[in-house]
Amino acid sequence: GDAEPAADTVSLLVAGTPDELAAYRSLAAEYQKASPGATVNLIEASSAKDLMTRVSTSVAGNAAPDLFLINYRNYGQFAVKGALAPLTARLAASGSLHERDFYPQAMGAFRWGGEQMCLPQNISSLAVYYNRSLFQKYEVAEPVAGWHWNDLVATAQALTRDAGGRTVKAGDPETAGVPAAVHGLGVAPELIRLAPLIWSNGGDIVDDPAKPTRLTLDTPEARQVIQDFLDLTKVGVVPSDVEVEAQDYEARFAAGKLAMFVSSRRVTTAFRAITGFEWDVAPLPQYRSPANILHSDAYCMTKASSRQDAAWRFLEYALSDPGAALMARTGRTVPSRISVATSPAFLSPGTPPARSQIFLDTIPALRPVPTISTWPEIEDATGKVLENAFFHGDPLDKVIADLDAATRPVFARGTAAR
Amino acid sequence: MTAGLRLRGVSLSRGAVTALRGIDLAVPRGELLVVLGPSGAGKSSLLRAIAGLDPVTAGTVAIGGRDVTAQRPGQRNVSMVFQNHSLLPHLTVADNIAFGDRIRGAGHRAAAARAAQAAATVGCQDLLARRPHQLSGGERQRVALARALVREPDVFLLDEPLANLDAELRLRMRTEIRAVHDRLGTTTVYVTHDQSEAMALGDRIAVLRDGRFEQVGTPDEVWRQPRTRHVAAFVGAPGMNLLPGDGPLTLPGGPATGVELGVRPEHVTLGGTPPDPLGEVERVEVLGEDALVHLTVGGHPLLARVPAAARPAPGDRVGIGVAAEHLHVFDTATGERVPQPTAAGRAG
Amino acid sequence: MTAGLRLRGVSLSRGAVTALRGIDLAVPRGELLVVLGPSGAGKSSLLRAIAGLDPVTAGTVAIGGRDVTAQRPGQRNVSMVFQNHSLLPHLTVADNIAFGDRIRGAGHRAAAARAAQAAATVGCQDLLARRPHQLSGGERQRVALARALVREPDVFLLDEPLANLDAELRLRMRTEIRAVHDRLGTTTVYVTHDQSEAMALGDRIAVLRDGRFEQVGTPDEVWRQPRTRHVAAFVGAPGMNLLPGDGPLTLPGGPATGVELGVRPEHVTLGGTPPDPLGEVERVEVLGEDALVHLTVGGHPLLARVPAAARPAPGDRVGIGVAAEHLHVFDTATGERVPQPTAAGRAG
Amino acid sequence: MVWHDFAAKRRSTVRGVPQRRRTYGAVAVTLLFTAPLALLVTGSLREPGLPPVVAPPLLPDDPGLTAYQQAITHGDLVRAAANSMLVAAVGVPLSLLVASLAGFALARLPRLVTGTVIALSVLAMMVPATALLLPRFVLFRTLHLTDTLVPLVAPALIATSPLYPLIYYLAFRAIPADSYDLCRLADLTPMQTWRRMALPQVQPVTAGLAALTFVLTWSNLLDPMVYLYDRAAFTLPLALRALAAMDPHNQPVFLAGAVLTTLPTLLVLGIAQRRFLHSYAPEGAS
Amino acid sequence: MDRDRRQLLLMLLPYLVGLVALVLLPAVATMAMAFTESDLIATSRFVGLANFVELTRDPAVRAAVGNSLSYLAVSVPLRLVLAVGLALLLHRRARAAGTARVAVLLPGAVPELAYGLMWLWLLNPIQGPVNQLLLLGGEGGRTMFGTLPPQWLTDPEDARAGIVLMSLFTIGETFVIVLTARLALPPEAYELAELEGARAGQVLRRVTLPLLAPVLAVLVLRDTLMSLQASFVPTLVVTGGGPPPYATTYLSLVLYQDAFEYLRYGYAAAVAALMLGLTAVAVLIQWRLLRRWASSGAVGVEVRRPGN
Ligand SMILES: Nc1ncnc2c1ncn2[C@@H]1O[C@H](COP(=O)(O)OP(=O)(O)OP(=O)(O)O)[C@@H](O)[C@H]1O
Ligand SMILES: Nc1ncnc2c1ncn2[C@@H]1O[C@H](COP(=O)(O)OP(=O)(O)OP(=O)(O)O)[C@@H](O)[C@H]1O
Ligand SMILES: [Mg+2]
Ligand SMILES: [Mg+2]
Repeated sequence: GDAEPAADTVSLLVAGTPDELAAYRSLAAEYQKASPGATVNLIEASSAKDLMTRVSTSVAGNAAPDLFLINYRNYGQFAVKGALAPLTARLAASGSLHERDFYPQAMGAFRWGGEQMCLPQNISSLAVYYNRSLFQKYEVAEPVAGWHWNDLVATAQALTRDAGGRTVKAGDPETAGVPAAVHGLGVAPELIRLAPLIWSNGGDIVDDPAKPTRLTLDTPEARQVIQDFLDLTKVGVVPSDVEVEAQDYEARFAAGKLAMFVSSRRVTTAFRAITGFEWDVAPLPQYRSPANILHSDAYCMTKASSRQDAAWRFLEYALSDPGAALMARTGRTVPSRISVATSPAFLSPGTPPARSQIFLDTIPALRPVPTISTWPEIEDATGKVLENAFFHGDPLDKVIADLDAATRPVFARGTAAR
Repeated sequence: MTAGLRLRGVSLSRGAVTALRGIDLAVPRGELLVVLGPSGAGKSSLLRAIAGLDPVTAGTVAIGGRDVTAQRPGQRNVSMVFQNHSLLPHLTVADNIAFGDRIRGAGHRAAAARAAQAAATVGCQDLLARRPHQLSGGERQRVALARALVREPDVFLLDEPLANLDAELRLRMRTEIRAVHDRLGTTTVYVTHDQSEAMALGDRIAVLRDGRFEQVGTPDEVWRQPRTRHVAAFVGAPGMNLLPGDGPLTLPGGPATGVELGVRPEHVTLGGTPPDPLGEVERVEVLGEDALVHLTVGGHPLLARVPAAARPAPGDRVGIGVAAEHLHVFDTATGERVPQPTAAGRAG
Repeated sequence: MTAGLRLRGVSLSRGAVTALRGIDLAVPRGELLVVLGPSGAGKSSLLRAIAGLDPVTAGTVAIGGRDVTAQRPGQRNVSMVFQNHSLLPHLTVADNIAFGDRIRGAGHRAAAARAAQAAATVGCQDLLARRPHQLSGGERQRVALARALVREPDVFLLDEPLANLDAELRLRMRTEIRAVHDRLGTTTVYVTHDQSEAMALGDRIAVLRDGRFEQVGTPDEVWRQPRTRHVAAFVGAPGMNLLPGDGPLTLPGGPATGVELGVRPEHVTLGGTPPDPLGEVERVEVLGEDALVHLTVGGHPLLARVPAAARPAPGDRVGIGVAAEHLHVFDTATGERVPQPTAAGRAG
Repeated sequence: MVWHDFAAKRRSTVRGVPQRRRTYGAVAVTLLFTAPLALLVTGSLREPGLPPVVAPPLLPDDPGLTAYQQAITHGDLVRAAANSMLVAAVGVPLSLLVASLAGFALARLPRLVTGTVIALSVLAMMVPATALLLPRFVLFRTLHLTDTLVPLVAPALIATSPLYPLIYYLAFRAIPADSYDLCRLADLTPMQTWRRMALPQVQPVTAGLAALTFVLTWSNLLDPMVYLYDRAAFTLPLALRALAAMDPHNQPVFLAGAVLTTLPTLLVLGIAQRRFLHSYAPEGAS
Repeated sequence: MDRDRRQLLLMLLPYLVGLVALVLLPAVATMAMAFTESDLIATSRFVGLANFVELTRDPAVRAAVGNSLSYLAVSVPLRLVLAVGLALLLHRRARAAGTARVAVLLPGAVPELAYGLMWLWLLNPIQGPVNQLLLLGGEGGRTMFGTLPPQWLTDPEDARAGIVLMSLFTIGETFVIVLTARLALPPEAYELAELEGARAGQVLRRVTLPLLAPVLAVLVLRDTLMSLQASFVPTLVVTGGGPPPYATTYLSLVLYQDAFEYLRYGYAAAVAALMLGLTAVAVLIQWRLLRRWASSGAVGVEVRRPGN
């Protein structure tokens, strides 16, 4: 439609599963109830990729929505091109929203060139999901805060079992003989899984997080972490590539065939459907110091929007206590608003995971990935190299060299952040 | 190698339409049988049944003593010219003629040579490189004929193969077909509408009507002793005049009821005197040497074929004479011929 | 409404093939012109040029005094029967016949009624609901004819409309066409291979050969005074015998060189005595009342048509007689007729 | 066997052998092509919310239609189906019209025009669909047509696929020249010739292309993804895509949606295929 | 003639308008972008041939070109043979033929995402029905041929074979078009061949294929054009372009990722241009081959053109 909508109408582009979308719909409805005369035009994309397509084509087609929700790893491309309206001034002037209401780690991720570009809606991080029933069955101690990577490996070894319940070394069924019925650990060979471990070991993944030009995985700290990570296959606690393709980590965990699984808050909703066993979350293991990686989405306002005031009013509602609580109840995200994150809306006693608190405990140790416009490409490129190395056991030096070669031109092309 | 042909009780239906009704036919090996019959009589259906292109609904077909009813057309070793002179649209004239040879594994060279020769026989030697759509109607028909003639099958089936040719060419082709037939001694079934072709070419003539044979006999028999009034009226161009037995013409014994009298136009003489009945000339068509005179006699139409020089003029009233030995008698009810003692004398 | 037809210098080429070479033709309104000619002569092309289906490469076509060379076929108001009797495969017989009427906006009822009537004229009244592929060859041709006849055009163009019909039906249809023609007075161009059809039907006959007219004249003229040896040989079934002027037959004045002598088989009498030349009987074909006798005379083939009753047997040696007034003389070099004083006497 | 292709038609009903072989072949083909799809159906019969499986068992333990209920309510499939039907009802006939008109014109126009248009069509087929998304979006945006169903119907203007006018072109070209001559003699305009003579003769082609066009239109995902923002205008593929994003436990819901989405196509294909064989040649009649 | 010509052009017009407005002009616009650095958000910048230079260095593009060409070489002939075979099997009325015709079309009608999911199940290396079938009659985890079962999703060769296998099930379009073309062939031609005793193979080679040649030529052309794009959904949904790094990365996937995931529209346009160029070359080669084949008399491509 081209008819000019009323001044109090805002359009909001979001992506998500049907239940998430339903939550946004009720958020919009609540807002409309709370402020009569206002309307929210919800534009629903069905996935993050779908959302990217829509944002980019609509911005190019001069039909951008007023607000959209985006992950901080992707927002850089929009920020750098000046497609976003800075929110610093509005936040400062706002009567209901204050910077201190939000976790600074999340806020920081969306600061660009000194301006607050978007307001975070959630703040997630990595955790170890574990099959509590298995731990109990095999009498293995449950993970505790501050555990070391080596503890994780040992625990995984203790839980890798064949059909008869004997501990085995997992591996290629051709060579290993007895196939493992339960694997100790599932972790995707990705840069964003390695990054917190490297940070924890005192290293970094790029030369300059503010203006990265290359990966720095050749430092001793990083090398150790990568070596440990790649050794998982040799140790024999993770499923092989064939097994992963046959059944992915998530389904494997849900089927009770994976004792531990490293993932973000995202899988919680799905795991809540598990009835066959008990499960919980544990903190990410560490090397020297606690470290974790930030996962966060934020509401961004487009510069082209002609209804920025109305959009801001909606934001004020959406990030308020009632608004944020509404979204928190889906279980899928960790709210960025401190008051809601610490409320039962998020901690939800009585529903798994019992230890949701660990998502909050790790927040001080959160770090974002470097903000550079080509970050998605870097993730894809490193993913390919790491996956190959992980499953086929390439030597460490070759892996590090390959990673560097694959990412250098992408860094060069990217526009760095702040 | 050639073989006779034997049909026993062959019927052929297509949905509600029955094209053949219990056909019995024996064609001795080496015979050339001409099939005559009105349009829609089932002539093409007969050939298709023999070739196996349409399955018979009853009866059996045997070629050379071998029952082929259940065999595919390709196994029956017959060669056929279709009425609509079908050719393969994507092949040149040469390739069309050589098609069968090539199928049967002949070398490219040999097939081409034989095709060229066959094309020459039908006068299409200059058209070898053309495609069917670049041919005139007659040319197409000749190519179709050439295609059938290159083979040496057990049975030739030719469906009006000369219909679209001029008289001169038709005569030549007719002679050619006869020559091929005589040389190979191939049993042949030949459908035509051309009376003189039928007479000149056929060892025997079969007259088909409404899916049944009315008469099968030598050309002479069919001409002189038509077994039914239909055959009488059908054979000849134009066919026999048929008049009621108590009409203007009568048998020597006087008017007879329940019969029809037939007389060929060629046997009607004009200019007779009473007691010959008088006829009125309606129209006269001059056909070269002869003239066809359309008359009305006692309310009945009558055709006479007379020398053009001796033709009357329209409107003339002329006496009509027919020699009694030229009168044919048919039972009105059954249409069958009533045998006559060979009586002399004049009808009047 | 009808109109005459006038062609001036019409040529028609298709790629390398030239079908018509400078045709001049005037058909007065109401005339029925029969076109005869060997296969591939350009007869169909002539009709297509008149109808405007193929663009002429030179010359003009006028209908009713109006130059239509640049007009679409549809504007010329002609009705045509195609040689291969094309019908539209998706329409029933009734719809095929009514096709043109419906296009010209006739009501469904009216068109159907007219179609049924036209179908009855050609004896296809029972086939109205069938589709073309369910018809026999002759039936298809009759439907095509009916479709052309429902119209009342300025010019009828009929391309061998009766080729696939039996003699009886052909005679009936021929009469029907003539009747329609006479009733509407429509200028008609009629292509046929059938000599008797040409003779009986045509007001005039045009003999086409190799894209040119050899002779245009009344049937009688064409029969009795063929302008060239080609016409002589072509017209008649079979056509004229042609022998060298210094061969077995001679003119009354004695052997002549540089000329050919023509004599119709009908005019050859057998059983003459010396000085008539002797011929040897090769083959005899009996065609009903007449017989066709193939002879060799002095090394030349000769055909004679004699009463079947008086036919010789193969191998007989018989004397050959030809009346001098039946001898036609043609210049060997040009093929043109050499006019003769009407002399009496016998050739020998 | 597959190549068993001699004109055995009517005889085959007598002896039955080739016909029976054809039937065996047809059954084999049916199994080969539908057996994998059975997985989708059995998957959709599982109870949603249970842990995901590696592959659904051929017979779920406890088959039920819960997933279908959820698909319809979650995915708003009813409204989406109505939109899809609207698009198909307008788009498919329009597309066939454009294709057959163009194909007819190509068959009748001089070689030069025909050659040029065919070359352009081939060129158009070469362009990757994704490469056209953005310029088209800008175009429709400029015309204020985004968020309407117009952009979804618009591909009908290129006959949905430039292949289809070419197929019509070949079909019209194969009609005997005499049929065209008959129409010219009757002074039919090209339009009348197309409608009264040409189109009825290529009915199998129309049926086939109608089926193909319907499938393409019905399953068009790329266009709605770009042009539709308003949920009320979503078509089935778009609604289905939303269901696809649900977590693996709810796969049955997505599968149920997929099955529901496919059903109308099945119906259309069934109807269309009956028309395939309806040709006027003797072959088809038997 | 004039009236007819005018009306014919009018009949062509809607299609021409669509062709120009919806395909050709947008294509030109996209091609123009190939010379810019453009991300759809900010104004674009002219970079000359830089994108094309980068194309030559991009490992993904290099792998994709190879993959795409090998896919084309394998899948196009296989698909055509299969579609023609099925069309000839099913063109005649026979019991169950109608159902089979629908069945062949059905895979193309299933929503792509569901179809992809289905193949993920089918090709599952351990529990997948395909490998289960292959293991029937074999022993000790080997197939009946004594080989290890294909690792559809983790072995590069097997994964590419899997993509081709998937493509073989979506031949509905080709199938329908061949089917309708076969129905239009003159029955007389077959009667002629039958009378000559032609065997099935001869009928196919000497009658059916030559008569279908024009349609087949168009279909080969189309399949070639589409094959560079057709591999898109399977790769996106089933293999995700892997096994790593680029085993089933086809140009269409590179194009999509660059344009809509990385927002490098200008570069993606260059990829599109590369695809266009490649298809143009493929088409040209095919055209040559077809022409040679036709002129050597193997096929009659020349079909009667209605006179005008
Ligand atoms: N489409 C065509 N392309 C090339 N030559 C053709 C074409 N149609 C006909 N001809 C040639 O043109 C000449 C005249 O053809 P036309 O059809 O007029 O002959 P016709 O007198 O009707 O012969 P027939 O009695 O055999 O039908 C013939 O030599 C024929 O081979
Ligand atoms: N496919 C068909 N379906 C239904 N009836 C048909 C079919 N083909 C022919 N007929 C009918 O079968 C009868 C015999 O047809 P057939 O073709 O054998 O006749 P014909 O003797 O060859 O006639 P013609 O001399 O006209 O070619 C006719 O009445 C015809 O209408
Ligand atoms: Mg017949
Ligand atoms: Mg002709």
